[in-house]
Amino acid sequence: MDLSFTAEERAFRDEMRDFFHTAIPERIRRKLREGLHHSNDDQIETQRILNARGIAVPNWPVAWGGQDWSPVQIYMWQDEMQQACVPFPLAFNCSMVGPVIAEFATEEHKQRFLPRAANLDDWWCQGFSEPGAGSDLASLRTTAVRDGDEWVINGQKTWTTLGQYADWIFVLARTDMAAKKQEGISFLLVDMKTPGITVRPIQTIDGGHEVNEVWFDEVRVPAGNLVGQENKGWDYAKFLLGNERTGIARIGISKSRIKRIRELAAFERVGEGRLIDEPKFREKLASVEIDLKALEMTQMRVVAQERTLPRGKPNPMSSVLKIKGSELQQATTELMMDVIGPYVAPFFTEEELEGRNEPPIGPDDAATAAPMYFNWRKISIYGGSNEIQRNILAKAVLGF
Amino acid sequence: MDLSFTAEERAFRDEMRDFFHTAIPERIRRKLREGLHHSNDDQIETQRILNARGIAVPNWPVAWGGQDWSPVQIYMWQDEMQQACVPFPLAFNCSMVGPVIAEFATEEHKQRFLPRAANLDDWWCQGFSEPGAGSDLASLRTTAVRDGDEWVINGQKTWTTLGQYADWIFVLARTDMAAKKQEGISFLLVDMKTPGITVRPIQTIDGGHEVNEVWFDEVRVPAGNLVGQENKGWDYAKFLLGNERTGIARIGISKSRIKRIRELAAFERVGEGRLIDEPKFREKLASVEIDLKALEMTQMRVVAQERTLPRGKPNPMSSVLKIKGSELQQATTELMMDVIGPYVAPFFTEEELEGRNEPPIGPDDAATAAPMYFNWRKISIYGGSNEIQRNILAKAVLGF
Amino acid sequence: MDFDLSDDQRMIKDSVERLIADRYGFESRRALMRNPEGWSREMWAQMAELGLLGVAFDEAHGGFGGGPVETMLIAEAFGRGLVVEPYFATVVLGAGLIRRAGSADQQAAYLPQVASGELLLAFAHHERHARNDLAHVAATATEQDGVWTITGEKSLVLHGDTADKVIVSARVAGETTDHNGIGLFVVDAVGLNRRGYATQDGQRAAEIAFDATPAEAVLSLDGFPAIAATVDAAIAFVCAEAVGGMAEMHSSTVDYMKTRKQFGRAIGEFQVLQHRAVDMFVNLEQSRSMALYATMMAEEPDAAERARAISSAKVAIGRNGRAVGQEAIQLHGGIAMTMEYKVGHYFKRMTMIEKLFGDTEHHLAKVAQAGGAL
Amino acid sequence: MDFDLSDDQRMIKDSVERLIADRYGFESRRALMRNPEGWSREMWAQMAELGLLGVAFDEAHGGFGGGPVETMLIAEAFGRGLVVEPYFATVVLGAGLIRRAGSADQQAAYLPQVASGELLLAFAHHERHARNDLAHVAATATEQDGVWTITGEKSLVLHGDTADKVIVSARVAGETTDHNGIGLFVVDAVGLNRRGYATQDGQRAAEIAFDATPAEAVLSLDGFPAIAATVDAAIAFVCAEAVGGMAEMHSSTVDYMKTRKQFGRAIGEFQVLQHRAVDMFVNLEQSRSMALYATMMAEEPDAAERARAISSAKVAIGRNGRAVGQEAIQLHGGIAMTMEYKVGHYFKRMTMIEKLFGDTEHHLAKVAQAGGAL
Repeated sequence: MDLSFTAEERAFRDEMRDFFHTAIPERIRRKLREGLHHSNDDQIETQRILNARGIAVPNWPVAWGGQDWSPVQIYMWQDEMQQACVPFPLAFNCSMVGPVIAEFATEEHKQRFLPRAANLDDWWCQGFSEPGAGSDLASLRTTAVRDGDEWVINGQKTWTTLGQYADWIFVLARTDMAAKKQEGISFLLVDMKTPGITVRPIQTIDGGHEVNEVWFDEVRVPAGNLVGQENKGWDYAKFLLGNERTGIARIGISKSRIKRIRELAAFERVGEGRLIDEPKFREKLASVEIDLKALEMTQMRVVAQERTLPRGKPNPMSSVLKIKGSELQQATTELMMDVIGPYVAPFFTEEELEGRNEPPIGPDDAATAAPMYFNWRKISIYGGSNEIQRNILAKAVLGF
Repeated sequence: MDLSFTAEERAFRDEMRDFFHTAIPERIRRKLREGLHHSNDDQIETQRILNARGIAVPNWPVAWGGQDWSPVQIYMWQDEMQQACVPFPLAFNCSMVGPVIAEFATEEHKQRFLPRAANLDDWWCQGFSEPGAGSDLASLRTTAVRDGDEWVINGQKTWTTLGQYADWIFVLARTDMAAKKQEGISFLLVDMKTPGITVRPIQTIDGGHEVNEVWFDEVRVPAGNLVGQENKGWDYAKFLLGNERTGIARIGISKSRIKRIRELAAFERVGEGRLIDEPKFREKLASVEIDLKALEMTQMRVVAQERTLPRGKPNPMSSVLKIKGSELQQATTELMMDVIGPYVAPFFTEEELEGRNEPPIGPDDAATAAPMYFNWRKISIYGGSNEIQRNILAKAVLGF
Repeated sequence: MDFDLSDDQRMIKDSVERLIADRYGFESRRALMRNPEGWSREMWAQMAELGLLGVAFDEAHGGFGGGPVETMLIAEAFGRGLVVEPYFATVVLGAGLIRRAGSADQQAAYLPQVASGELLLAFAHHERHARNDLAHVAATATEQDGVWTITGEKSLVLHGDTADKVIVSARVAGETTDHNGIGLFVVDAVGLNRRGYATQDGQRAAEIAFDATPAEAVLSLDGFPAIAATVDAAIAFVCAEAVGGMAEMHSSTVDYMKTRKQFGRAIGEFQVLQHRAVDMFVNLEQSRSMALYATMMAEEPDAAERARAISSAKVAIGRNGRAVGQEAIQLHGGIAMTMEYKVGHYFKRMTMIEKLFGDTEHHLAKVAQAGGAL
Repeated sequence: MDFDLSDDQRMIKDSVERLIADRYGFESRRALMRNPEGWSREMWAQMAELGLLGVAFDEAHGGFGGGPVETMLIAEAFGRGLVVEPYFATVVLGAGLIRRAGSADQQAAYLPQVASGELLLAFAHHERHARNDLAHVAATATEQDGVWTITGEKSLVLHGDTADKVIVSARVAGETTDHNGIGLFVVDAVGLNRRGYATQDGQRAAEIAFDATPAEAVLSLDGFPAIAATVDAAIAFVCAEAVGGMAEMHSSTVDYMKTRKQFGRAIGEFQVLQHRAVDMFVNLEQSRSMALYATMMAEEPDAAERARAISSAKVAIGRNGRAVGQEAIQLHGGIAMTMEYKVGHYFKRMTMIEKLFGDTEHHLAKVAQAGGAL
């Protein structure tokens, strides 16, 4: 048992850190640091820089641009990227559809889609959730019916993140209506320009537009857009969801939020002193940091188990990372609210913030504190709510 | 709406307070104040003083020694008694078997049992819970079989509080084996001297002996010891449990604990200052006090509803009082642990404490802090665990 | 101790609840907010007509002669409706200051206009670095030839963008954080340098700069006690408002749990969610109790006792409100994250109430310093 | 970063776990505790024989040459067994001080005797009003003719009643709370004025009064750094011990939930109880992580970094341990309140660990003052 990093691992970490700080424009990283959304152009620019360096999709097979990294290296790459406030390579491309295509699709699909996905030449979005199928994803009702050389898709998807920018969507649709719930689902790739697709924005309580409803009305896609086998889509979806085993805690993001909180609290005056010097505030902050340190160690333990687990098989310990990771991300938003104090109140749209010619009201980041607090409530809901994570642990670990 | 007490109510409160402080020996009240158990002699002495004044059983019918008090007066009587650290009239006599006898038993039973119960001439204990029937009380398996003029009781009861001192026990026993769960249960009065009864002590984790197992082996009791009707015992048990609607929060006890915590924290040195002056400690204390103040107001609202509710019918709001009241009582034990600090460690038996000729170790009340913390974990378990209380609220108030 | 309403109180309650039920549904509210000022003058007139604006004023001032209980009933209903009209700014703060600090003549001059809905007020008090210190006033007022002029910058002035007159705190003596030496002035809003904006919860506020701006009236040259009393009453108001919002969040959650199906059954059948809805209920009831307590103590003459009680209530409401709001979102799931669904709006309002006039930590420290809550 | 055990470490782990499994069942432990000293000399000899007492000592001192990981493995197993023998007092504290503060000769004199089980030690350091201040030493040591004598009262001396020799901190210079000027002395226990007693968790302790008591050796005249380092290592030890106890509480709870029936089914079928058992698991895993972190940092040469990490671990263990213990009791119900059932005993040990060498609040304040945990 050796609980410190090797010299090689530390060197790798330094290399990643340097690269992220020097190669990714400060203009982009500043936005994330201050709690603003980055634009889709920022996303594309960043991912192409990473891809040029060969580190946009390290978890893919080497043949398709991946890296033969150890789990520790993957973790360091991710953590340093988050700490440096670098927009993460688009998850729908890199963590979701890419690995599924690489694992299950035809060679033709791979050649056609993988390089473009890695370089964000195609922007993918996810067509999984439906209004009636949230935590209970397998109850989805969107259908795809074979008609000659085409699939005809009808139904409605929701919570489609950044669907407004997407070129392609990967869709779970029911292709065997008679089969049991999880059976009879297929995994289809759909060009967003196909007639019959309507994207309707959903405005979230922070005022932003991140998610959408996507309607399919007699949408015809070529039969060849089916991934893998017909009616095996649920297996691919499980593979997709099971792949994200360690990054789910987003510890680097919480760390960068805490760093920002400390910076701002050093400028905030309380009576004669500074907020950062108030014992009570410091202890609240330290409490969150201690939990985060524990979670980081927990994550390292999960990372260390990675070697022993097959790809795509979920590790129930990921549920621990998801539960605590989401709680801590949310805790950082509450700490930021404490820092900003009464100045959380003024509301401005992102457009107003970015183009503003009037001075901001209150301390730096005041305008993003409440929207982030509101928006990040989603973290304990999406990707398998924390209640679902507890169900998983109850069954898989405790044996109930 | 008038949210203050009337002059009459305030005068009544003062009268109670004066009486409790002057009529009940300081020797007895000191024990409760310092977290010690009072003896059975203390219990008897106190209850007889209260009974002589006519205030041992105010919630009984006036004909049997009760008082025609308003719910507010009952509340004040209880709260002031608790704040004055006066041992409460034995619950098994006064809140449990007494009201059941007064409501459901024969005139002969009333004359025979009620005056002696009020004066603690008979010490009663409760034979409800069984090893397999805790939260699910109705699944009890103790049987009473009619044999001529007698009932023959077989079975085992547990958690029988203070059963070692008891003269009588009231027992729920199954008298119709064929009936459904809640039906076929009868309510019997049993002299503890009857042959076949064995009392076995249960030592609790605080080191004390408060509860017992009581074994019934062919215990024969006169047929006339049945209360009310055969097979109606479950109704009487529900009446008994439903009667305790407002006192369950034990706010006066939490108040007296907090008062003691403040006293001791004023003597405890931290660096150059006193613990009571540490902002963090003060805020922890204030947090509990604020919750307690809220609960006191909640209790007043429940008290105000009392007029409109029939006797013996449970008010689901009592479950709110039980949940928060138990949490706050437990919170006071943790605060006391904070005050005592490392001196919670030394362990002494009650006998050693009472008869000790060596000086105590550490601050006052050091020896009782941890035992009380341990012992009071029971408060969220007994009398319907907090989980059961949540089930009640989910069904009765939220309509699930 | 009597929790029943008098006939008059029941009348007010019925009247305001009917207004909210009829006119303040989710879609109606959206429509009201689409007015250029962010709220509805027509609704304001209706509130005046129902007597809500003057409910706490003397009858001589066009009021109803009510007290904290009447105000609480309105606040709770407004909390259920998420009312956006400037009641809090005009009636609770503005008129509250005039009632507490103004002379009989001043009260007679201003209050009837408030009651009738003609006069909108705002309280320009907070400054950038005041944080939670109510006595932090750096803006100054100076007198020349019997005219007071004010210089300084006020921030987060609730409904300051549409107020006809602004009550401004400004220092006439002492250091920035002294309790003594704070004057209270009435300034006509015409020509004021105001920058209005929306707030996270759909209310409005403004930054206001005063530059040798003349006051039209002096309410007090030692205004801190009136400010403290008014702010305490204002906290009691938002506590009751929060209870209204929490009650809505709770009932919405329970209703949703009974209808939303996942895994083949209503999610309300899952025991773990039931217990969490129960915990929300317990928090709601504890909050309701503390809002009543705040109401009971809102006009307590002993300022220290009053402040201690009000701070206790603010802590309880802040904590419970946060817990209830977060659970309401979580138990609903994604739907509650959308602007199209009502729960998120209550959550945002609760969040802003927690930060208003001192957050939970601030008030907890106050209670602790004052020797506790009991 | 490698969480796998070496072969030697696995051997130690197997050996101590077998000892606990074979000899430290619930009833066996009761029997051991019935010895007049409250623990078993026979068990102690067996621990010596297995090499557990010298696991961290150099081979030259009869040890195994192990480090913090080896010690952690023993601590966790001892936590599972609720071991009552004076390992912590003798090996972790007593020998820890000798290793850190003693000369090579002193180490050679004492450590082999500890490793062989012949010598029992205790650390007489805490004083009545020290509370959590490790530098609070009012007892004094003075030298005359080359002999140091000690005067003062030491309190809560773990296993001080049976120790053969006591390591005493006493002031040789400075004020009561100065970090400098604290001497560390070895005192033979024969003739010492000791008042022994049991502790809540079935361990033993003593109050010891020194009255011009001569020391047999001087370990250091500037002992604070060695005290701080030893106490940090001791905290790492009890963190691992706590993890062992929490793991037992958790598995007992889950097992009980699978067998205990109420309302016609195993209580483990109730989803709300399942989720709470899951939360216990999450707390346990977070604690395990922090015990590993404490182990990793226990011999960090930078004292400030070490202290910050150790305090972080103590906070995490204290909070999670309390939560796990309280839930273990609650989910079991009444049975866990009895001395005849094992869970309550773990709960009591967890509670005492939380108060040992500074409680959660104290260590949280330390972390906060040191600039945070990251």
